[in-house]
Amino acid sequence: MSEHSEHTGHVVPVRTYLLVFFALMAGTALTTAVAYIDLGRWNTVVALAIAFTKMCLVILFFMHVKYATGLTRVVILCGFFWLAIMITLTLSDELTRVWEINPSGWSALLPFASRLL
Amino acid sequence: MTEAAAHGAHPPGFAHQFEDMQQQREAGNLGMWVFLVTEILFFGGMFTAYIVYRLLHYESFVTGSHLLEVKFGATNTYVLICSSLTMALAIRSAQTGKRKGQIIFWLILTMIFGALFLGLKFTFEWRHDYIEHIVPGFGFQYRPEWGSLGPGVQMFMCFYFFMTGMHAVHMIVGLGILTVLVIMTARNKFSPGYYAPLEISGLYWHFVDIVWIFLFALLYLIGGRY
Amino acid sequence: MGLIQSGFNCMGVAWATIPFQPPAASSIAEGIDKLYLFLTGITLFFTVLVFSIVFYFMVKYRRREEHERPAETRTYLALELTWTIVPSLICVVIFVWSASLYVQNSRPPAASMEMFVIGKQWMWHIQHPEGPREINALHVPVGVPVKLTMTSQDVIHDFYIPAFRVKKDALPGRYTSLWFQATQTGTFHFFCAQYCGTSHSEMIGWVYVMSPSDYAAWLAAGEKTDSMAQQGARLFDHLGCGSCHVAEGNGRGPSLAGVYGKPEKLQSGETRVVDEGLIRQAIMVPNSVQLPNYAPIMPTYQGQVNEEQVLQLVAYVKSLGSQERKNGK
Amino acid sequence: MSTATAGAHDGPPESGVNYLNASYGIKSWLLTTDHKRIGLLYLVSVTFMFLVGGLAAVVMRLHLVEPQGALLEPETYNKFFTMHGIIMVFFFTIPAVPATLGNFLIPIMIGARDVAFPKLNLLSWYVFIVGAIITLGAILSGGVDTGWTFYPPYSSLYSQSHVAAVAIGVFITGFSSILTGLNFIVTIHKMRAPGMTWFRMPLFIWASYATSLIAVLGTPVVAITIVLLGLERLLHVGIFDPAVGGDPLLFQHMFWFYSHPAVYIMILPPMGVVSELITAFSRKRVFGYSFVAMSSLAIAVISFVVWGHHMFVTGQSIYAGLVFSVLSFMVAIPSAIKIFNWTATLYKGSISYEAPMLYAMGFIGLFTMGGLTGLFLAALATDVHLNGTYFIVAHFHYVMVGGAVIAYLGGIHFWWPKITGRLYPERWARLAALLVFVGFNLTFFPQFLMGYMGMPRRYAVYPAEFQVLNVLSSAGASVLGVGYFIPLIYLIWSLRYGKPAGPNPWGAKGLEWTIASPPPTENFLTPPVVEEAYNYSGTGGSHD
Ligand code: HEA
Ligand code: HEA
Ligand code: HEC
Ligand code: CUA
Ligand SMILES: [Cu+2]
Repeated sequence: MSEHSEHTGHVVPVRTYLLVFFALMAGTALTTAVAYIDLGRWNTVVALAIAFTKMCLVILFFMHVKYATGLTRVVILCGFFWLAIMITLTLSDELTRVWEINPSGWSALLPFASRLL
Repeated sequence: MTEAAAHGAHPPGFAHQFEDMQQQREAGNLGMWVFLVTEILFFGGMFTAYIVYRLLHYESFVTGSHLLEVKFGATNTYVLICSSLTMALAIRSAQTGKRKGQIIFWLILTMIFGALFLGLKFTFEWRHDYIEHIVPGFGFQYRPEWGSLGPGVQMFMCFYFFMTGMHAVHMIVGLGILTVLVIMTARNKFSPGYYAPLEISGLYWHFVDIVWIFLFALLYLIGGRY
Repeated sequence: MGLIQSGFNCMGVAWATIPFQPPAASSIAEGIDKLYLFLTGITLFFTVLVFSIVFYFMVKYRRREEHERPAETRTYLALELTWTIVPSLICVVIFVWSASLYVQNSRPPAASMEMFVIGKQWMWHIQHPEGPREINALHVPVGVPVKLTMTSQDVIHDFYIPAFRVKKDALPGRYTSLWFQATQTGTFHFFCAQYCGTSHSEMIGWVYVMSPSDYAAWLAAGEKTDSMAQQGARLFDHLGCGSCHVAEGNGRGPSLAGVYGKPEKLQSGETRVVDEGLIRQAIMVPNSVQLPNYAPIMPTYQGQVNEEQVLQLVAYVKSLGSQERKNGK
Repeated sequence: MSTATAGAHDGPPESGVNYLNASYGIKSWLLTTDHKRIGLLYLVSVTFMFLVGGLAAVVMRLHLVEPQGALLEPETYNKFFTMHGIIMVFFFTIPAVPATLGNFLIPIMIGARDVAFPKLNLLSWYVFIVGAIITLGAILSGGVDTGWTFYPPYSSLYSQSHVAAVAIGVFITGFSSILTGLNFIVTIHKMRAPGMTWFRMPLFIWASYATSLIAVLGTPVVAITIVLLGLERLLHVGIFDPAVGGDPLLFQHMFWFYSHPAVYIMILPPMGVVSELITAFSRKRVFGYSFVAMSSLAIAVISFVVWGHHMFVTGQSIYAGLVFSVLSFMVAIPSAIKIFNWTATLYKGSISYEAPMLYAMGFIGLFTMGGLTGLFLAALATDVHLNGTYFIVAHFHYVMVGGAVIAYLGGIHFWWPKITGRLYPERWARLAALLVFVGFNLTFFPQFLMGYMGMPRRYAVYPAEFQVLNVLSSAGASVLGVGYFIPLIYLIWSLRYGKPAGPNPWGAKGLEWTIASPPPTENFLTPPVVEEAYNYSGTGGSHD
């Protein structure tokens, strides 16, 4: 974070790398194991949550974003934000088409919402 | 011209348009991150299409997903995580001014893991898929038990091959970059003061790893395996 | 001199023949034209405003001598806010106006007469429920709301009747709909307005708006055909649908009597009303609308029936519905 | 005429060595990493593409003189408008301002020696050329007939033409755009001279920055979409084929996710050019500098959430339609802010009427019309009637030709003395500007009327009732063609015979006017330090 680190690059202790590494390995094992337990719609949620956590670990430590400038962080957030725009607005059409034939209201969206998970 | 000369001798790897090494390093780093953002949206296009169809053809996608072998996907995830660690260690060695042999060691290890990933994918997984007749365009066969889910299953397999294929292409490019890095290291290009190419390539490599983390979750694990 | 004279004459003729507005021949047209006029007004106002201010300043503040130094530009927040907020308000007005018109225009009245449109490269195929078919022509009675249910056999087309101000894409694999109520008799062009290949520009035809009695006469005069529902019934037999869908409801498939318009809970958990789209889906991709209490045994008829035949089957299933309702009362 | 004052008052004395004569030979151009030379490489390439695209337009307009079509078979006509659209959008307007003027000016304007990644910059040009050659090759060997929008399932299953080849060409060119955008973003962030703070940057830089954001965030999506389309076409995998569960509208979503923002890639840099022109020729800092700067960013961001307005009648849900409509109105506001601020800049200015200023004035008026007719289309109810008609053709030519092309011409004229060291003949330039303005309106205004009458676009033959308007439009196009042709001639003429320009023929502010024309290879002999932007009335280095 400090100005200094930007000059020469932050040196991350090997210990941290190893911890992150083991966390990632554990995450993979966990997510695989969970896939064999019936959690209903929560299976997808858990799988994505674990994937998201793993991603954060990689970005923060392996990619040194924990020690990077605000600019780098903004750039990354932009990427994900724009991806979110694309997904949400596309779905805003794809998920509401049935309403057209069937104008029964907002409740028509619910089954789709549950399937999202 | 005159500017760099005024700063004294060129440090290794210094390009004339910059004022100093720090500016150059920051520019390179920012450039790589911006590039990774384009990659996020590149893969993001596929993810968007995938999500849409997954919602429209949920049953088919679950059926399709169950045709994949989790053991292949999981093993490859482990392999890629290992390669990420070794890549990080390679950069760390350069940062802390270790002998070039050590840097090369970690780089080669990274390449081995990368090659292992591709090897497993091509020789085991895709071969298995081919034998099972689930490669669209290459002897794909509907199975009676799918019923009318067939087209959806084919669509899932399309996404599976397209997304993992795109990912594999990125891995191959990454292996090429690593080869160049090994050569550069061997020629003593890097020092604690200048290791930007290593650092930037590392970002790329880790990004490809992240993409796989999501592919694993989305392609292999949907709908549960119970 | 003579040349100039004839030049002017030409311009006069041109002016007289330049069309500015298409005929407004549907109940929808008037609303659209009003909004259009309003928007034209806004456009004219701002264009004239901007152009004249620019010209005025250009003349008034033209450079009079080479070394002129104008005063420093200042920022006036109030001005900035004005020209941010005023256009925003105008936009809100336009949006509310146009959106309400649009929502209104996209819901066909319940009592609409139904007709079916299939686009294919490169012709429009129109089918009346009573049986007659037409190609690149559409006969409708005046003063009656008409709902077109549309689909395409191949690529995307678009059914466009300028005089009615209506337009909608005809998509393969899906039903879209469009409605209008003609307000005057006459013939009007319709076009294909979505590029669809080589003869896209020849995929055009005429709407014949007739008085109701003329329309009835036209229907009667056509070659005697079965109604769509009757044709559908024949197909239903021919394809063996009846082997599972028996009227009493004890077959392998559900009874289709009275099913049209009913909300149905699907195995996937969602509830959908059985409409044209769902019936089509059941025939083409049965498992995508799997019902909970039935085995997934219904075969797909994709490839065995064309869009026209699907429409006939749909009409037949719908006709079962209406019978049922009548019986029920 | 202020152009007469061609003295070397500010700026360093001419050393005689500049980027043009620093080295000679084809190789010194094809292997150059100098951003100024790369800008010129682009200038030549996009001008060529413009001529090809313009030629197609001329043939189309000739063909449309008669309802039954005067020249071509329908199939050929379809290929012509497709090629016209693809070339004009992907190979002319998108690269035109950023890659020529942007490349030339961005480093100079921020006081840098070059862009951040000069080799990447050269690579972008080669990528562009490869894409262009593939596309032109495909066009020559039979062409493509899908329209520039490539909608499936027509493009994926039914078209008999070279869709895949053209798609590859466009895909490749996309990477040129991405790389250029990336380069500019890093350059603007990291290479500014001391004192060049964000709010001292010329407005052209702000516009280029916003444009680069769009290029970087949007282009990858169209790239992957085109790959999916190609895959579908080659392997029939069914991603957009409804017969096997695909959704053709998904393609439209993904296509417009890029292609709507792309229209702002086309208009933002010209808007930046106009900001520079207006300040220079009225000798005033732009009114509401920070509002104009921020509106560029606002446009860049909002442009990504409006794409569905191209799909109001395509079977998109009406709920999504409502959302996209309201967002489309939002994107009009920043444009309004710009228009009004430019107009206000003229107030109490010291205005002169050289050709670039005439173009800028034309831009303001025509863009206003083009933009406001965009509101007809953003309004759901009227779009139902106007979608797919010539009203849209008129709308986008007003913004793209009346806006982008005219501002581009203005910019070329304005910086021509800097780029070449020569003055162009002012009288001819004014005449050409006038011809372009008149010809343009004559060509495209009748198309608004035609569209409202109901004439669909992409029609090789049309009902006779539209003939009068079509003839008018074709007549206008010939005037427009002449208007474009004159600058082509006299600009080339001036390379040799034009008067030497001196560093600052317009008495304009900005770093580029402090150095020699043409600039030396490293741009600045002494590193610049910036104290204030657009310092027209204050102290410091007035030009006399
Ligand atoms: C440079 C290119 C460019 C630009 C800048 C724009 C700008 C805008 N465009 Fe346009 N557009 C295209 C290029 C462009 N467009 C193209 C190529 C197509 C067709 C593609 C195809 O199908 O082939 C198209 C199609 C198109 C459609 C789709 C129509 C359809 O297919 O049915 C719509 C719909 O909303 C639209 C809207 C707008 C709007 C609201 C703006 C706004 O940004 C305009 C904002 C500007 C102003 C509003 C003027 C200035 C303001 C004032 C003077 C103040 C007063 C203002 C108010 C009262 C608000 N455009
Ligand atoms: C910025 C982009 C741009 C530009 C500059 C233009 C410029 C012009 N356009 Fe274009 N146009 C589009 C973008 C553009 N267009 C797009 C995107 C489409 C939609 C395509 C689709 O539907 O898919 C379209 C469609 C389109 C149509 C509708 C076709 C149809 O739907 O059927 C028409 C019809 O009049 C037209 C006309 C013109 C004319 C007369 C010009 C004039 O301004 C051109 C004037 C130029 C010249 C006259 C060239 C001058 C030079 C010479 C004559 C010398 C040539 C010789 C040599 C090669 C040496 N255009
Ligand atoms: C082999 C038996 C079988 C045949 C033949 C068959 N169906 Fe079905 N059909 C079913 C079953 C079982 C269901 C309920 C489960 C489902 O939707 O798949 C069903 C459901 C339907 C539905 C949806 C009903 C609802 O309430 O949602 C329609 C409509 C339908 N069929 C029409 C047809 C038509 C038209 C044909 C002939 C072209 C046909 N079926 C042929 C077995 C059959
Ligand atoms: Cu059918 Cu155009
Ligand atoms: Cu748009």
